[in-house]
Amino acid sequence: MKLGLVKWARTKSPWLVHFNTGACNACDIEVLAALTPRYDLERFGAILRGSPRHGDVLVVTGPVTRQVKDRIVRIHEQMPEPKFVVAVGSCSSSGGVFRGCYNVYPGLDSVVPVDAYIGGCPPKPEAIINGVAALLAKIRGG
Amino acid sequence: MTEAVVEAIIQIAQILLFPGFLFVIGLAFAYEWFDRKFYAKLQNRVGPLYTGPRGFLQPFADFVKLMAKEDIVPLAADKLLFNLSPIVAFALMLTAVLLLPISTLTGILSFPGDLILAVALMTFFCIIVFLSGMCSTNRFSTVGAERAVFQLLGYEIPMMLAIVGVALGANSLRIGDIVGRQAENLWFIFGPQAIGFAIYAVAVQAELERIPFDIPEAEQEIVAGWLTEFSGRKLALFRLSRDIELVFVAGLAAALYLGGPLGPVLPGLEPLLYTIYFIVKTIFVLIVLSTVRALFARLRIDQMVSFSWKYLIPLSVLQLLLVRLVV
Amino acid sequence: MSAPPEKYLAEEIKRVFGDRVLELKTPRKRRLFVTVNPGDYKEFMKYLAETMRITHISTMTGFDAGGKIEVMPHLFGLGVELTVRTSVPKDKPELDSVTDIYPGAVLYEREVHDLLGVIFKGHPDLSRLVLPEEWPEGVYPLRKDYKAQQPEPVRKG
Amino acid sequence: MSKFEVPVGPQHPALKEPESFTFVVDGEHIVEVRPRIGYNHRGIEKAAESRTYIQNLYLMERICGICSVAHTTCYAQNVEYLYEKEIPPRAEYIRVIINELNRIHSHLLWLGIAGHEIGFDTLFMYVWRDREHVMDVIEAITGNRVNYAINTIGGVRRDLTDEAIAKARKVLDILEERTKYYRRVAAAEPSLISRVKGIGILKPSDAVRLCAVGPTLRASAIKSDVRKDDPYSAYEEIPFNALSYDMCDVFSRILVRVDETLEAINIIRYCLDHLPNGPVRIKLPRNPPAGEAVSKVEAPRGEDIHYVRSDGTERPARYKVRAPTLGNIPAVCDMLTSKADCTVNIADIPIVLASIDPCFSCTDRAIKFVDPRKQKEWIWSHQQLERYSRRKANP
Repeated sequence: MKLGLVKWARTKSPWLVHFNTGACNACDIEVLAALTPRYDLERFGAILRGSPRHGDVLVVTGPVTRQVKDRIVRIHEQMPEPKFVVAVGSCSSSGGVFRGCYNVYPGLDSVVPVDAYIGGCPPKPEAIINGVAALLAKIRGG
Repeated sequence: MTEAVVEAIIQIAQILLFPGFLFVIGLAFAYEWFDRKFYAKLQNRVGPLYTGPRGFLQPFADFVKLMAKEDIVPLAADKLLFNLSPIVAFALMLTAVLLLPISTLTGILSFPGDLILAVALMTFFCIIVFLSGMCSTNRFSTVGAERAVFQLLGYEIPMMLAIVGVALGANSLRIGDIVGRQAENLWFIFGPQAIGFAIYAVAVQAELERIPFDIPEAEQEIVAGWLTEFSGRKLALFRLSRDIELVFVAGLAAALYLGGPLGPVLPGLEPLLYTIYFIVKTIFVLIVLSTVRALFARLRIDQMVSFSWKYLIPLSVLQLLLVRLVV
Repeated sequence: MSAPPEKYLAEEIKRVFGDRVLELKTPRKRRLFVTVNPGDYKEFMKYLAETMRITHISTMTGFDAGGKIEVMPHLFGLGVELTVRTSVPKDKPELDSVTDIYPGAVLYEREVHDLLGVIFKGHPDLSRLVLPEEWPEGVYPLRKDYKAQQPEPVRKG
Repeated sequence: MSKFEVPVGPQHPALKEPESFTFVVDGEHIVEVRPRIGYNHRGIEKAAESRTYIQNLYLMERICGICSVAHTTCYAQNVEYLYEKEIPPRAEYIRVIINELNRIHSHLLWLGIAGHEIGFDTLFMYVWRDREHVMDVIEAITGNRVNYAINTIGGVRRDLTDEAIAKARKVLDILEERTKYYRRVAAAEPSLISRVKGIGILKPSDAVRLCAVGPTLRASAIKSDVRKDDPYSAYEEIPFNALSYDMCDVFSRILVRVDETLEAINIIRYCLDHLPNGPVRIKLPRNPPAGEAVSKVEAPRGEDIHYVRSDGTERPARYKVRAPTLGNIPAVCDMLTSKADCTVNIADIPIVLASIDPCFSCTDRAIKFVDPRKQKEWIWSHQQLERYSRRKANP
């Protein structure tokens, strides 16, 4: 019963922390667009928080560059458990068009564990919302 | 003997359930929801929608989720203060709401001079903010804490002066008397005190750290300000204290300017009707506050303070003079 | 000026520098490519900035041309997009810095230094720029002999 | 009061991108700025050398997601210079239309972000709501919202359909009305003006000295616009004004961008009215002749310059990109440092940084900039700082 309530609360209140690991901005503007009136992620209780300490879901856009690697690991560490990571866009999922470049890791999952991938270059805001919804379903399921 | 026990039980129930803690906490969640919803509406959005009916349970869900999250204490922080400050803040605000007249014409706690305590509790809250920001020793927190105190210098005085105006008008420092006075005469908002109400509305915006005065937790400048390092339960308590403070501030405005829980009553139904009037009036105050929040850009700390000293304080002095002349 | 600006500028440069201009090309309108010796480079840039009042430096390109490294500042002024080219030997890639003439070139010279290893003499600060801190010394990714290599994953995906 | 460092970034709400600026502050005043760029360095220039000319189109599109079409236009143009071929006039016009739509989208996006940076979220929400209209038109014309993939070497991939033109005209009317409204808001809203007027001053002489570009330069009273100075595509035939304002502050940067949006609407209208008929692309051989070329485009953020060197093979020997933000970094550092006649507050950092419309993904195939002056006061080193903030109670 108690766990049921907590699980319910978790699925209803995903606070996002957005981190750009070297993206071309395309995914970032689409993540932001998902917050704006036409899409309005707040309907699902999702709000964007500045401090990693407050967040539940780390939304990562862009290929992970060498220089940013330590930062992303650190921000991931700073977030309190339970935490989830969403890789938005092809670059974040696999390195995308930059795979093989000397300064880019092959995907976010080679640095931190990832719970959900959202494909697309960039994914439309609808796809991002769908991805967040899929993550919530995953939390609810297990 | 038994009567005394029954009375004690009733009193405890009043404090714990209605119109005390439980009711106020519920109200706090509801008001946060209303505030978010109204703010979203002004921005052409929908706001929380799928958590309970029309997203009504959103603040509650946020609270439960935060309570169940990992609680991190930074190594550099002062442990005692860091752990204690959310609890103290929460306790302060719970005490404060006991002073509010909700279902009766006086608060659960009512004594001569309780208005002073009410204002003092708000100031204490700001001091807790300062301490908690300082003790987390994160630089964003430190800057946020500094700003909170700096801001206090700006809004505290005009707010006090506005409240003194009311006290002068009612010739009492007791919230119950002020409400009683408005039962006989017009509500204070009609008359020179309207200026006081406007000043109060601006000043509490700063007290609550909302746009345009959310300077101590300005997201774009200093991440989350003094709140940056708090997570899990502590963050939940701070957020809840903020929401209760919102209720308190709106309730105090209602009591001071809008006749508190007053309104046409049917005999026997007073507590219920009073509560309804209280809610209606506080929601009116809330609408004013939310509209201000949506309409302005954040001021800079020096602009805020100079705005306060240049306009708010002279205005509140003027208001005092007017009140004096009318009375 | 009746002549197109790039022709006019080319004439002026030829008049002042004569044989010291190794190559002069105007492939299309408003484009001018000038090649000078590294020894004349600084003087030439000074002439452009002070006599011709071409004050805008757009960027600086480095190019690994086998045994030599070409450094090409791109300037804009008088309605001409002017590219100056000079080459330094790869085993001793040193060139005078033009940051005192063009303060805007500070970043561009550092970029060329970081990615191609050209040392600009007189530059105020040639520390690491774009590459990460742990990047090995003496490896320059934009040189042709460098093969792009993906970093090793930190954890198994 | 002792001096004190405030790191901003790489993860910081004011920066949507991972860049790091270290500000040395004295109380609330900034005395020194030390940016560290390079978090976004992906090695695009090296990657470009190992891809064919057509493949590179995809790469160039993804230098920056906001001004994507500016980069591909610049790239395609550059390769066309190598072939020494002109593309059909209809293709030129379509490029101009897409570029200007992109400018509208980018400037509106920026206006929203600027509102957000000064805590004016309502403005952000309103502007972004209206921006969706532009996104719709772009999607109708190109099929994509953000990375349009419309340019190709030798022209454009898709022709304009009649429905798309009709839609564009309708949306332009809405946008014109809304943009004029925002212009009135920007000129009249006191809490907004108090945050932007007289903030982030960049004197014209400094702007020229530090080689600022684009709207940042134009807001410092210098009328410099690649579309005028070095006209490309069809810009030579299209009547429009290069704008400038002379207040040299953030306010003037806002006005330049809002007015440019209006100008862009007129340019698109002109293009739609005078759209030439004919094919939209020409076929070019696979390998361009050996040679070199420089191409410039006025991206929404300013002058974007590309250099290409071809050795006659199917891959470029060298491809160099310099995006506008890099050119503006020295200028923004200048704006952010307190000088004798004007001080800069911590609270102004976000809006001043935002006022150059930074796009670090473009910039960062490059750069870190450290102020050479050494600070004598007590300062934590970067490592200390990182170690310090990484410490947690439960390891």
